[in-house]
Amino acid sequence: MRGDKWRMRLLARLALVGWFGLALLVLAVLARHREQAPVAPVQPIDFPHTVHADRLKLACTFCHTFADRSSRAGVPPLATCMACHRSIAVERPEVRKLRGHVERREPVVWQRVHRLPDHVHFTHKRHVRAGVDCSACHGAVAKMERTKRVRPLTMGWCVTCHRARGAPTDCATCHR
Amino acid sequence: MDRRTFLHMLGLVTGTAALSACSSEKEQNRLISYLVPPEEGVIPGEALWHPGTCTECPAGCGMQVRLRDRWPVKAEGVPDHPVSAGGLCVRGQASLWRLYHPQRLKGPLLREGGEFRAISWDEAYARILAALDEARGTGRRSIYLAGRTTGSLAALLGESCAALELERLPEFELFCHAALRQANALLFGQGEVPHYRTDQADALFTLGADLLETFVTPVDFARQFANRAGRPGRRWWHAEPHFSLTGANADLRLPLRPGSEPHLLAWLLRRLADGGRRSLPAATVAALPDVTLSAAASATGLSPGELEELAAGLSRAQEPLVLTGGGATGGEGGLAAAMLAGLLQWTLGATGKSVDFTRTENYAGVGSLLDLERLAGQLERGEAGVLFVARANPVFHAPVAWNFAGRLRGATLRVGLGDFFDETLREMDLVLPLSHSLESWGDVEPRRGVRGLIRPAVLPLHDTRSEGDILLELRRRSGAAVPGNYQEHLFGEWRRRYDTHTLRSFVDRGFVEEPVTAPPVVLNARGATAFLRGLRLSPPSEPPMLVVAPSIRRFDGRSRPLQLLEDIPDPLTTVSYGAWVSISATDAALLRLAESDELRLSIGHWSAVLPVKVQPGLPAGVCVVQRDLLEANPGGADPRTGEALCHLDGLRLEKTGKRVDLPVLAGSSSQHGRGIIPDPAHRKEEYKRASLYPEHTHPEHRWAMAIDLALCIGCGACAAACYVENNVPVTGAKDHLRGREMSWLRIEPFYDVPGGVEFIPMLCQHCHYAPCEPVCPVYAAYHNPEGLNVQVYNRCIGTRYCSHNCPYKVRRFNWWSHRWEKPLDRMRNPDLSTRTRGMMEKCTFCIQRIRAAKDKAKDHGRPVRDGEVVTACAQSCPTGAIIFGDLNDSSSRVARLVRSERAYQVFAQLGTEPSVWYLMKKVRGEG
Amino acid sequence: MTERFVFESREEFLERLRALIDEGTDPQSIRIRMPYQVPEVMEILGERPDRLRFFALFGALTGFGSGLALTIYSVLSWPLIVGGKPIISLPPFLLIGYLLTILCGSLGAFFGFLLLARLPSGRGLAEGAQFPERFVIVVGEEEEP
Amino acid sequence: MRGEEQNITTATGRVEKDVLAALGRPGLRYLAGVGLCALLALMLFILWGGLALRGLGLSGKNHPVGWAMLITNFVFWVGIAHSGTLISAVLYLFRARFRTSFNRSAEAMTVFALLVASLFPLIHLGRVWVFYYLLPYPSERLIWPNFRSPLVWDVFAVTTYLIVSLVFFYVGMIPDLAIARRRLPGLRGRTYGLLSLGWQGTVLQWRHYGRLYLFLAAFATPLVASVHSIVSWDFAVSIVPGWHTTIFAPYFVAGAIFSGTAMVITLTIPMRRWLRLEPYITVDHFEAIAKILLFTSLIITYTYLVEHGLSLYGNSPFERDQYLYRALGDYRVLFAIMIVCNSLLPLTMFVRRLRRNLAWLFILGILVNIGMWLERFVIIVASLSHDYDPYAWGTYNFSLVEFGITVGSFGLFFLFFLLFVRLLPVLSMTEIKEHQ
Repeated sequence: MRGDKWRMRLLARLALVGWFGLALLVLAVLARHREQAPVAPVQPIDFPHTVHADRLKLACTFCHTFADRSSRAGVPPLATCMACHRSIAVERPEVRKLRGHVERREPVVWQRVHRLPDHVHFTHKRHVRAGVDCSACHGAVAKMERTKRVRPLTMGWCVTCHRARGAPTDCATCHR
Repeated sequence: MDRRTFLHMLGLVTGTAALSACSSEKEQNRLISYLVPPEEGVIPGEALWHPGTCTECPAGCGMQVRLRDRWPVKAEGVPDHPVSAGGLCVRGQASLWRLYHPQRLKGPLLREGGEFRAISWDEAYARILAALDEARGTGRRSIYLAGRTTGSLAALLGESCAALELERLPEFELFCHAALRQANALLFGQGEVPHYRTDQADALFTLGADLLETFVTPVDFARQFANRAGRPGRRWWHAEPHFSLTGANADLRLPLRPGSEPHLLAWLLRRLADGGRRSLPAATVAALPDVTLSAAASATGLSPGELEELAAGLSRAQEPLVLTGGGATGGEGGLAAAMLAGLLQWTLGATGKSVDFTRTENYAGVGSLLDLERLAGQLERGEAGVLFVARANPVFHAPVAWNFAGRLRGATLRVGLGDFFDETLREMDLVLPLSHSLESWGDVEPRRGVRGLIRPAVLPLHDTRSEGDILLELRRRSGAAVPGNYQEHLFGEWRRRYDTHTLRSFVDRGFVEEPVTAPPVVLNARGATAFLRGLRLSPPSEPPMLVVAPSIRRFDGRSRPLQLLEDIPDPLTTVSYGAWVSISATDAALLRLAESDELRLSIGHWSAVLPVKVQPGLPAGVCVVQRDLLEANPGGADPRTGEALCHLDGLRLEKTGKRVDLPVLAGSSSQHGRGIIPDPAHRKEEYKRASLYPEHTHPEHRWAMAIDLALCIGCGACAAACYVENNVPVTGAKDHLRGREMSWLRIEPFYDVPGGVEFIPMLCQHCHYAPCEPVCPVYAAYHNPEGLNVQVYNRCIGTRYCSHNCPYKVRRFNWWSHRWEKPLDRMRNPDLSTRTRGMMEKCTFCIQRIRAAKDKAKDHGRPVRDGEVVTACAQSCPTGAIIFGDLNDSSSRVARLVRSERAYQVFAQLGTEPSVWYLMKKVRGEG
Repeated sequence: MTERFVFESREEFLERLRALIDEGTDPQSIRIRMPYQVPEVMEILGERPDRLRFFALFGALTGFGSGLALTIYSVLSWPLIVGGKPIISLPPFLLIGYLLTILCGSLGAFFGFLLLARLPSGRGLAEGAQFPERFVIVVGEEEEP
Repeated sequence: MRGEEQNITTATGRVEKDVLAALGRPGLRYLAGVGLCALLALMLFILWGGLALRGLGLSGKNHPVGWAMLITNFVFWVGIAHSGTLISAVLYLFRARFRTSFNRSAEAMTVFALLVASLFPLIHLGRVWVFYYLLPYPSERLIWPNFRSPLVWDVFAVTTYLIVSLVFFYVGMIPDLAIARRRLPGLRGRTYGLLSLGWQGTVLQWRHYGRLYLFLAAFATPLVASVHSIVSWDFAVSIVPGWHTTIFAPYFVAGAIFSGTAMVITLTIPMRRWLRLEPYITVDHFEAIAKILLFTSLIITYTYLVEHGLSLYGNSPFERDQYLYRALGDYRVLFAIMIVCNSLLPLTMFVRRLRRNLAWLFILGILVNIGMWLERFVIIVASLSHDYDPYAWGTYNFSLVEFGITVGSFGLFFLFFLLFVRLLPVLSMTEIKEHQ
């Protein structure tokens, strides 16, 4: 009898601890889930930066035309792709997919790899014009088969670089 | 506590945390590619400006919209526009709400058994054409009634009505200025509303015309006001029965009894006719009603001294101008007032100069209530077939006694064209939704020789058409050969009118000025004399009376759907949401009414129950209701001019004993001697700051603002601009009643001057020694290197301490996560962060605009120029009262104004050293 | 051999203790348990001055120093102007230092006490060991409780 | 040996028996009380959840008045905490005998009041889920809290106070826990044994214990003055008229001791009766504590006079209007109740018969706490309602959510206290023995 009571109490206690633990676990998972969107998402078209940027040595702004003109680098319009792929490598399966989109007049919905929260106002233009290399934030994209995020893109990371380069660390530079 | 409770409790806490972790903004993990590159000049993520014309009221001010990622996010005035000169009023600022309003009509609707159902355009056209045929067959006449229409559409409407065999009624406007037009036709053969140049007059006497609120072109008059304000020796008298914003801004407001305007003018004319520039024929003078000074004084309720001073002021002046309109001509005796004012203008030499008949305001097609009465008769007699009502709300404006809504049933098919359900559209059988002016092509000619462009900035949000397209389509379907769509029609029209260069400028600037020839303006003395001979001055109204005033926020009621205009309080009463009646303090005491007590107003069979707001400075016996707040027009029409009666006798007042919650935003109507707007005569000496610590420096920029109180008319355009620019949430009546309005910029009226009011715009003062900053535990509020007091939203944890420590109380806490009903969310300016519940927010001096200007300057490798950064409030201000700039640049406008003798800071004695300097109306010793 | 005395009253207990010391019993061999604090015992046994004060002092100084260091480091690491106050605003920082002085001083004293009083005590927690209701004097060899 | 320790015929034995009698089986009424308090506490957390999920719009706060009932509760509960430390630490240093009757419950009250109080700054945060921005830790964001803000001082002050009070409470209890271990059978005895850390009452232990107690008392004593001073600086450091005054620190400390003393009276009178502790907590003791009440009440009255007098004498229209508004404006009824409860009724303590009338003392204790709660409310809300810019003036109406949270906080506090009464010795047995 006594032993049973003991066991019951132990169970109750374990349940309590377990419940707490579970809550913490859920929180931790949520926190991680929230902060980290997939680092290397699968894209609708398997675009290899290795071929374009590394082998063909195309400049980043060849396709991301607005990087030095706008806050956004800009996803290249499909017409840019088709400029070359009308005649080059037309039979590759991924290029066929691309042509399919163009023929159906249906935009490609890429998965975002580098995303900043809404309260951060980042501008590509100022960074590019200040001579920050694209790879400083995007990593060696040219060597990536599938684009992935290699930098943390957290505030501390941004600030560390800003401090090192003597860039402004006024909060209002990014938050407004 | 038992274990279960304990677990339950914890579940709540952890659960809360988990849920809040998910409630962040939607993941934006998708990037959608363009198919083809955007057109040249369009850079994704950068702003683009589209010039055009505001269509919120008939004034036709220039308005450009800023596009961000294809969506218009902000409206601004077009610089150098002949009508508005860069300003935009509160309604213009709010006009984007009309575009994005969730309750806009989204497709054609057909009434079936009391309910509306959506139909296709094809069906709508087919039904109209069938009904037209049927009407033709039965000998009924089909009628087209439109709101004021100018420019190409007016021409097209004429053509189309002829082609479709429709009777085109004179256009309907409540503020039709019919008395003025009739008087001018009688006197000078010009049935027009002249273009008044009040800035040219050194002595200005306005009678009833609410220049700064709704009178013809309020933004233009506000700019003229600003032009006058700078010059010495100018004086402005304004006489009106109630207390309007215009009266509040005049140098001297003369409260006169309504209906006594002809008495006053007749006396003035007699008094001034001799010394005038142009003498009137003796016969005309002789025909003038014999009004002596004492008779005028007793009729108007003004003292003889005041009248003499007015007359002396006008006769002394180089360029005197007497201007009447609005309430003074809207009533029995309105025509007499307009006639006498016209004669005064003539004899004082204003006609042809400050009363300009060359570039007249274009009211050519506008009729009056009399036309509506005629229509009502036609409907009653069963003569009407199909009735079209476009962009007008006759049911709302026709006198209740006419039972216009009921008579509408006399038409065989009622077709309404509009963008929102209003009193009229609800009575229609077929409702055709019109595109917004930012979704369609068009042009307007608000003033002769000024053509404003209407140009689509965005594809139609809903299944709507422009009126031109509807007319052309009806003609096409009835078998006529018509040229393509309205856009092509317009382009053809424009190409015919303008050369390529003009066309280019038309599209780039949004307006074009065409040469106009001056018509001969000659006094028809015989006509005038005849009129005067037949004139019998009726006795003025007896109190208590009701004054139905136009509203600066909602014009004649057409801007009612725009909720932003409800969030911005009425400038004089600071009531935001809901309807009220303004009464004088004397009447309130007499009737034992406290604010928010309900009062029943009745005149004849009409009655309305409204909560009371005590309006300081209002004469006893006068109750004021804004036209848009009444459910129907209680008065009638002046049988001679057809203007709606603006002041109504025989008012009975009755206290109901109930109370209504009325959101009055001002905590007090007095500044309690706190020197927020200092009395120049008693202004204390400068406050010197003493500190143990060195002052912080801002070597690069130190942004500052100067606000000229002599120019501020309290119109609220700055507040509206701020709302739209900064995504300030519109909260609704419930939160306003609890004191939770979110406006970053507000206009405070203080009634400390006897009989008058002073306005002061209050916004974050960006104090050099900001009390809000050190109390923030997490550095969410701090001072940035450019002298701005920055609030970092995502760092804020919501202690609200900063708000308490702000002596100006300009910080706003997000009590909720404010929702933007679709598609209003399109209007959000993406240059700013979204604020969610629990964050403090406040004026940023439009930091996004500062950034944009610095970015541009950096691109060109030069410093930011003075005037390059314009905050939204400064941009919108019709009088240019707000000046923004860099204090470090000693030659900047703001730096010069800060050094001015008139400059002061609010609560300087607290040592906060605001970066906002106000300029007093008068300098010490003057006045 | 072990002698064991139990007393109801404080006076009897003190009398006996004085007698024991006067007899020349080695104070090291006397083990006493008391139901409440009797300051006279310390005088009779002639104990050395207490070392707890050093723990308290050390804790307090650490607290003060770390409070100042933390605040000054934090403002220097990212200097932000608030309300026009100097970056190193000593008055508020001293306040933080003061609070940490008390916090660390108290905790230092508490942990010092645990260390010095040998708590938690394994022997004390053992079965049978008790906090007595009366005064107990045990002279001689260690006895198993 | 065992026999001698089970003997309860001795005087000291009776103390132990009487005090530990409370740890017996709980009665139905007690359980009902616990249940009720637990429900109220649950309500607090549910309503808090509502505030966090929907937004603080659920409270009655608005734009001039951003702090109201919740912060009133914070100040009130921190104030309640104060007399605990006063009685246990300051009176210890002054060697006031009557302290023994109250110190344990006063210390418990301190800890519980602080636990309840520390909830309120969190509840009132707009974004409680990022409350950790307040804590000084090396974060990824490389940014620290602003140590110049009184709210960060609060974080430090309340945390310090809570930890020091807990240590003090616990240390004082160690010997009593050892007694409970000896007297209670089975698991409960073993638990108390563990909690007592194996205390045996050796000379070594007692010697260090005495020193420690003295040190803790010495450390806690300045806290009595400083914690509520810092809380008062939340207000005094600001520039709000009615808050911005140098008298606030002593004023708040006196008020805290005043309300705390009243709370001690309110709590111990029924506790003494239910637990039959009349022999240990005597009417003389109550009389002594009633004198503290009277003394602090006089200080409070004095500060009221000074506050209002200075504002009228001074040349600041803001201050003058504020104090006139406080006394005659929208909150005048609350102000009048506050004056009656805090300044007038405690004057009855000049009468010896009333000082010794426990029923009156109990009622007075409650009334004083109502008065002190209202004092904080009036200071906070009236000052915010009526500050510099008359346009921005506004009044505050509490919402049911805030009211529920306030009631819930009392539930939580009494829940703690009820559990304490049944689970821990409510009187310091060793000290009673020492003084017998």
